[in-house]
Amino acid sequence: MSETAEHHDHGMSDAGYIKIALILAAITALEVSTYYVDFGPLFMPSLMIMMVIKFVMVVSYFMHLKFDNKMFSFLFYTGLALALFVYITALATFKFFIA
Amino acid sequence: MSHIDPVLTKEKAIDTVTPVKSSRRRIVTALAGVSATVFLTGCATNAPQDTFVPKGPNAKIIDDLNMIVFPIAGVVGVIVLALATYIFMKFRDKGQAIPAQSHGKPYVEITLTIVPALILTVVGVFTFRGIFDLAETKDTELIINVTGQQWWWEYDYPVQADQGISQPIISSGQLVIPVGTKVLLRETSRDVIHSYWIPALNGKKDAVPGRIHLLRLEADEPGIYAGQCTEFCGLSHANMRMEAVALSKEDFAKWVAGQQKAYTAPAAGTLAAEGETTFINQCSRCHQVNGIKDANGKPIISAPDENVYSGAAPNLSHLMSRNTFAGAMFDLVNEECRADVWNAKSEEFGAKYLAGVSEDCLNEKDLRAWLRNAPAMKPMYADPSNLEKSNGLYRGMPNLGLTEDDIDKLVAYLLTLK
Amino acid sequence: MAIIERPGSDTTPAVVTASQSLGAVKRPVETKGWKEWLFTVDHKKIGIMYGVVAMFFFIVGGVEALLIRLQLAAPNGTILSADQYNQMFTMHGTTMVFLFAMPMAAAFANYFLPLQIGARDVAFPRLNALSLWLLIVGGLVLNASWFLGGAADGGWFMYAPNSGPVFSPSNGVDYWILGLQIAGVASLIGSINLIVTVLNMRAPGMSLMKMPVFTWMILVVQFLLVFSLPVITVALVLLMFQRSYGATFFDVSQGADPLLWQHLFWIFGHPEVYVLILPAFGIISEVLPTFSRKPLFGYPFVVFSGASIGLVGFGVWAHHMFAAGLGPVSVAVFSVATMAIAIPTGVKIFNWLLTMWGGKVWYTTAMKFAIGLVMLFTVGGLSGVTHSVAPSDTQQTDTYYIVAHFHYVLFGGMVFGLFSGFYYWWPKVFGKMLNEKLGSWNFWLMVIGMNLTFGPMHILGLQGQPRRMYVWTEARAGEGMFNLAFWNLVASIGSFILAVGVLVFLINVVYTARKGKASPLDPWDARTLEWLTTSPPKAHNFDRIPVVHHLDEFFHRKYEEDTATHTMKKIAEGEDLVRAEEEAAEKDIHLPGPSYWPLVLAIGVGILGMGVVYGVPIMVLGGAIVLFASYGWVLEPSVAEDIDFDPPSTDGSTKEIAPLG
Amino acid sequence: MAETATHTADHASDHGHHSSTGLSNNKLAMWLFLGSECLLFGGLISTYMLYRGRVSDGPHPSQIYDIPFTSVSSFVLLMSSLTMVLAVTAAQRKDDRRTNLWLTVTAVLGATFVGGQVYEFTTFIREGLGFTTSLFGSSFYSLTGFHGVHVSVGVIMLLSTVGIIKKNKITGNKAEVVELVGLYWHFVDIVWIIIFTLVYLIPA
Ligand code: HEA
Ligand code: HEA
Ligand code: HEC
Ligand code: CUA
Ligand SMILES: [Cu+2]
Repeated sequence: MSETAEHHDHGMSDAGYIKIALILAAITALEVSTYYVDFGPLFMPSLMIMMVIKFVMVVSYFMHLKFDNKMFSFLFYTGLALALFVYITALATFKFFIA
Repeated sequence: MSHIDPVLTKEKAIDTVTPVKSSRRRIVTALAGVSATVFLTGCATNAPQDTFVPKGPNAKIIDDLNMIVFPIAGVVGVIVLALATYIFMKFRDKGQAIPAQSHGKPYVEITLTIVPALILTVVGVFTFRGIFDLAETKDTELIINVTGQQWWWEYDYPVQADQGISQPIISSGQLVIPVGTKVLLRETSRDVIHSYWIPALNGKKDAVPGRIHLLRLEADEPGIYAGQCTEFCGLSHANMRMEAVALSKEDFAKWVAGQQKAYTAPAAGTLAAEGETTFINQCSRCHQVNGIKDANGKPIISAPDENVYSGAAPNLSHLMSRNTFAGAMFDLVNEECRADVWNAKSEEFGAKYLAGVSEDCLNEKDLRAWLRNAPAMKPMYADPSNLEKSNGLYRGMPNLGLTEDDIDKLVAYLLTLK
Repeated sequence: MAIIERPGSDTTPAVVTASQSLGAVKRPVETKGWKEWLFTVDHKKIGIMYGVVAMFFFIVGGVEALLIRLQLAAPNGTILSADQYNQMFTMHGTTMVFLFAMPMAAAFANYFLPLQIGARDVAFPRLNALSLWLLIVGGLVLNASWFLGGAADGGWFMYAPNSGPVFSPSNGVDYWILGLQIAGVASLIGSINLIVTVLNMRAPGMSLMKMPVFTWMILVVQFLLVFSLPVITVALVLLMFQRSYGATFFDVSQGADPLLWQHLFWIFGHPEVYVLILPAFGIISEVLPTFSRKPLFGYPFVVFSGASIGLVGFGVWAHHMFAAGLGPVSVAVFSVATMAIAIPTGVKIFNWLLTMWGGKVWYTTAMKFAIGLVMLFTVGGLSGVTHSVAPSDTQQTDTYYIVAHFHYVLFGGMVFGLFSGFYYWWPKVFGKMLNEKLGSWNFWLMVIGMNLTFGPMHILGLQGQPRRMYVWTEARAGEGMFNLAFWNLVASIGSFILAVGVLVFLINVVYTARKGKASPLDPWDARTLEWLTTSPPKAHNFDRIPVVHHLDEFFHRKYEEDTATHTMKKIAEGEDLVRAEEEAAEKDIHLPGPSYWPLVLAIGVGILGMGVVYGVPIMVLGGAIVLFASYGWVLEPSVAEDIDFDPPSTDGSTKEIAPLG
Repeated sequence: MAETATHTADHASDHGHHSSTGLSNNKLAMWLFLGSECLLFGGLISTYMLYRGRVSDGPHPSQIYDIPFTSVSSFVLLMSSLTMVLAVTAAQRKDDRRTNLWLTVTAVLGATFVGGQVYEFTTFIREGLGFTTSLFGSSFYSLTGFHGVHVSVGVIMLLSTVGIIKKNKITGNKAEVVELVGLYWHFVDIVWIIIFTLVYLIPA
C-alpha cells in the first residue's frame, strides 16, 4: 500500500485533534470533580464510564484505530478483552467484587 | 547451492524405508503389551492410599463420579485406539492408486463434534452436583482445626461440649475422629502451602497460610487411614505424612478424656524424673507439655516462635497416645505392636489404639535416633549457613547434641506422657 | 553465505564489504566460518541453531529425568539428597518446558514457516536473531545456578510462599526468575515476529484458508504466547521484587494472598501447555496427509478447532487449582470449561484418523511417530478429562496420575510430533535422509520405553503415590506382586529404554551426517511449498516467489485430476518444478545483511539480569550495553552503498540490505 | 527500540516482497506489542486492586494521595497525547521542523510527568510509605513505577527520534517512525487514564 493511500483514511485535521483533546480535558475535569463533589450512588458508574470514554477516544482518534485497518483493532482489542476477562475472573475468585 | 542429482529418484528413497509387514506384527505386540499393562491396573492390594477404596461418604461421592468418568474415558480410549489400529492396518500402501483428494464431509465433522459434547454435558451435570455436595458444611458435628507446617500437622480440637471436649486438645501427626460423624477440618498453615489428603475419606484440600479452607471427613468404620501432604512444601515434603484414626463414638469419648487428663509429674528419684529435668532444660523451649512445672512450681509455657520459623513444635503432652511421630514418618511402636494395632479387626481396633505405647512396644531405635540427631533422620534445613535468612530460626527440629545419658532419661520421661 | 545474491547474473554471489559511510559500526559481512552463524539473520540458520540448543537441553533435561528415576527405582533411594532431588525435578520440568519444548517448536517454526508461506525470510530478521540469543542467554542463566550455589528447588510452578527467600534461601530461584524472564522476552519478540510474518509475508494467492496447517498452528501458538507471556512476566517481576528488593507480595505475615501467584502462573501456564502441543499437532497435520496421499480431512475444522483450543485455553487455568480452596462456584465453572476443551481436541483426533481413512498409507518413521502421537496423546487427553471432573481431581492432583497425564500429552504427544518432524523434514534441511532402519528402532524403543515409563504412573498415582517425593516408603506401597514398588521399578527401567531410544536418534543423526544418502528433492511426494525449492534451500529460499492457487500448492503442481476417472495423475516431478523455478529466477533478490547487534544486545540483557543478583554496578554495565546496542541497531544502515557491492553497483534498486527488525 | 528503525513494506514490495495485508510490518508489530502490554499492565493493576487496602502499619491510600497534584500531572500527560498527534500529522505533511517541535514538546511534557512522579514518590516516602512498607506500598510502586519506566523509555524514544530526524538518518518512511513512537506514547497515556481512575480516584 502506498504512503498516500494510507494517509487518506487518517482523515482528521489538527483542529479535529484539538477538539478531541478539549473533550478529554473536560472529562478529566469532571472526573476530578468527583473528588470534591458527592456523586452518591453514581460515583463508581460515572467514573468507570468516563474512564472508558477517555480510553476509547484516545485509542480511536489519537491512535487512529477508528480509521485504520480492522486488523490493528483486532490485535489490540483481543489483548484488551483477554486482559479484562482473565483478570476480572481471577479477582472474582478472590471474592474481590463481593467483599 | 545444491543442484538436483538426477540419479537419485524417488524409488531409491522408498526402499530405504523399512518394509511394512514386520511393523504390523510389532504393532500388534505393542498393543497387546499396552492393553496387558492396562489390564493389570490396581494390582497392588491394600495400598494404604488407594484412591479407589472409599471408606466414607465424602470419598464415596468422588468414587461415584469416578465410576462415571473413568468408564467413559476408557471406552472412548478403546474406540479411538481400535479405530486407529484398524485404519492403519487396512489402508496400507498396497500399490493402489493415489486416492481421491477429498477434503472432508461436514456432516461427519459436525456429528463428531456433537457426540463428545453430549457425553461431556452428562459428565458435567454430575460433576456440578458432586462439587456442591462436597461443599456442604451446614450439618457439621465436630470441628477440628488443622494446621500444616514444615513438615508435620497439628490438630487443635476447640471446645465442643456436645463432643465432650471441655478444654482444647492439641495433638499432631494422627488425627483422631469418631466414626459416623461429620467432621469439618478448618485448614490453614503456618509457613508454606501444604495439602491435607486422606484418600479413603475425601479428596485433598490445600492448607494455605493466611486462609482457612474447609474439608469434610467422615469415616464409616474404625481404623487407621493413611494420608500424605500433597503440596510440595520444601525439603521434607516426602516425609510429611499423616493418618486419620477413626474410633467408635465410645472410644472417641475415652480418647477425649485421655487427652484432657491432667499432667502427673514422674515420681521423684526415677530415671523419668531426671528426664523431666532434662526435658525442661532442653526441650520445653519448643515443645509444650501441658501442666509441666519448673523447679519453682511455675507452669512452663514453651515459646517455639522464638526457635522455629513456623512458630510451632508438636505438643508432646500425650505423645505416647499416638502411634507415629515426626510427621508420621516413623513408627512410635515397634513392628509387632504396630501390626497388632494396624491390622486389628474393626471391633478390637479402638481398645488397642487407646492402649497407647507401652515400654515394651516402644520403637526405641527410631526415637533415640531422632533425639540424637533429628536432621539426620529427616532433612530439615538443607544448608544451616543459610539460617540467617530466617533470622536464625530453625525449620524443623535441630540437632541438640544430647549425650546418650540424656537420651536414656528423655526416653524414660517421654514414656510417661500418655 | 551471500548478503546480496543476484542469481540472475551469476552463480557466484555478489560480495559485500562493510558499509563505510553510515552508522555507528560497520555491518559484518562475513560469509564463512563461525562468524557466519554468530551474526546471521537468516531464518534457516537461526532455526537450525534453535534446534541444536533445544536438543542439547533435551539431553540435559533427560539426564535429570534419569537421575530422578534412578532415585525412585527402589524405596528410600540414596542417589540424590532431598535437596538435590528437589532441584532436579524443578530443573527437569523447567528445562523440558522452556528450554527444550518451546525452542524446538521455535526451530521448526523459524525454519519452515517462511518456506511454507513462500517468503524469503521472517518479517524482522534481526529481531529473530535477537530471540535466539536471548533464549540462549536465558538458558545459560538458568543453568548457571547449578554451579553458583544450587539450582531452583520450588517445582516448575514455583508456588509462593515456598519460593520466598526464607524457604528457598539459595540463589537458585533468583536465577530461575531471571532465566525465565529473559527466555520469556525472547519468546515474546519471536511471537510478534512470526505473527507479522504470517499476516504479511504470504506468497501471492495464499489466503489464510490456503495456509498449511503447520503454519496455522504456529500462528495460533504465537497468539497464545503474545497474550500469556506478559502474565508470567508480571508474576516473575513480583517474585523478584520480593526476593531481591524486600517487597512483600507473597509474604503472608503482611497480609498477602499466596493464591495470587497461582492465578498469575496458571493464567500463563495453561495456555502454555497448548503452546507446547499445537506445533506438534501442526507437524503431524502435514505428515499424515503426505503419507496417506490425501489432503487433510476437514481442513477448516482442524484450523478452527486449533484456534478455539487456543481461545478456550485462556479460560480454564484454575483447573490446576481445584484443591487450592477457590470455593465451589469457581471450581464448578472451571471444571466445565475444562471439559469443553476436549471437544475441539477430539475434532482434531477424528480428522487425523479420517485423513488416513481410504488413504494409501506409507509407513515411514515420520508417519509412525505421527500415528504414535494420535494414539498416545489420546490416552493423555482422556486422563486429562478425568482431571477435569473437579472432585475426582482432588483425589488425583499432585499424584503420579497427573505426572502420567502430562507425560503422555507431552512426550507421547509433543515429543512424538517433534520427532515426526525430524524425520519428515531432515532431508529438506540437510539434503540427506535420516536412516529409516535406525528410525524404526528409534521409534519402537521410544514407544515401548515411553509406555513402560509413564504407563505405570497412572497406577502409582491412583494408588496414592504423590509426586515430588525424593523418596517413597514401602509402608505405603501396598502388598502383592504388583504393588507400587514394582511399578516404580518398571517406570525406572522404562526410562532407560526411552533413553536408549533417544540415543538411537542421536546415533542416526551422526550416521546420517557421515554416511547418509543424499536425498532426492521430493522424497515423500510432499504437498506444501517448502518442497518447491532445493534441499537445503538456497539462502533466498525461492528463486521466484510462487503464486499460490491451492491449498497443498506443491501437490497440485505435481498432480492433476483425470476428469474422466477422478483419479490423480502425476504430471510433473518435484525436480521438474524446481528446475522451472530456477530457470525463471527473479533478477534482483535482496536479503538482509548480518548484524552484530542481536548478539550484543542479548549479552547486555544477560549482564543486566545478573545485576539483580550481583548488584547495581553490574546492572549499570548491562544497561549501558543494552543502550549502546539499541542505538547501534537503530542506526545500522539499511541501505548499502553502491561501492559496497562487488562489483560496485550502479543502479539504486538493489541497495537495500536490511529490513528493519 | 527496534521499532524506530525504518523500513516500509511498500518499499519492499518493489522487490517482490509483497505484503499480504497491505499493512506495514512495523505497525502490525507495534499493535501486537500493545495488545500484549494490556495483559502486563492488567496484571499489575489487578495486583494493586487486590492489595490496595492491605496497609500493615503504613499509611492508607487516602492518607497520602494528593489528588489535585496528581490531577495536574495526569492532565499534562493527557495533553502530551495531543502534541504527539500533532507531531504525527506534521510528519505526514513532511514538515520536519514542526515534527521536531511537537516531538520535543511531547518529550518535555512527558518528562514533566515523570518529574511529578518522582516528586510524588519522594513525598510518599517521607510520609512513611516505602516500597517495602506494606502490600499497598509494594503494589503501588510496582504499578506506577512500571508505568513511569514506560514513560521514560518513551521520552528517550521521542528525543532519539528528534535526533535522527535532525541528522537525517532516517532513510525510510519518516512519518511511520513518528507514528510508531506515537502509538507507544498514546498507549502509555491510556494506561494512565485507567490508573488515574482506579488507583487515585476510587478510594480503597
Ligand atoms: C501438552 C500439554 C498438555 C495438553 C495438551 C493437556 C491437555 C489437557 N489437560 Fe493437562 N496438563 C499438562 C499438560 C497438558 N494437558 C501439564 C504439564 C499438567 C500438569 C502441570 C503440573 O501440575 O506440573 C496438566 C495438568 C492438568 C490438570 C490439572 C491436574 C492437577 O494438577 O490436578 C487438568 C485438570 O483438569 C488437565 C486437564 C487437561 C485436559 C482436559 C486436556 C485436554 O486438552 C485434553 C483433550 C483431549 C482428549 C480428551 C482426547 C481426544 C478427544 C477425543 C477422542 C474426543 C472424545 C472425548 C471425550 C468424549 C471425552 N491437565
Ligand atoms: C516436555 C516436557 C517433558 C519431557 C519430555 C519429560 C520427560 C521425562 N520425564 Fe518429566 N516432567 C516434566 C516435563 C517433561 N518430562 C514436568 C513439567 C515435570 C514436573 C516437574 C515438577 O514437578 O516441577 C516432570 C516431572 C517428572 C517426574 C516427576 C518427578 C516428581 O514429581 O518427583 C518424573 C519421574 O519419573 C519424570 C520423568 C521423566 C522421564 C523419565 C522423561 C523421559 O522422557 C526423558 C527422556 C529423555 C532422555 C532420557 C534424554 C536422552 C539422553 C541421552 C540420549 C543421553 C544418554 C545419557 C546417559 C544415559 C547418561 N518427569
Ligand atoms: C528448636 C526447637 C526444638 C527443640 C529444642 C526440640 N524440638 Fe522436638 N521437635 C521440634 C519440631 C519443629 C518438631 C517437628 C519436626 C517434624 O516432624 O518435622 C519436633 C518433633 C519432635 C518429636 C515428634 C513429635 C510428634 O508428635 O511427631 C519428638 C518426640 C520431639 N520433637 C522430642 C523432642 C525432645 C525430647 C527434645 C529435647 C531434647 C526436643 N524435641 C527439642 C522442635 C524442637
Ligand atoms: Cu507439606 Cu508437602
Ligand atoms: Cu492446564
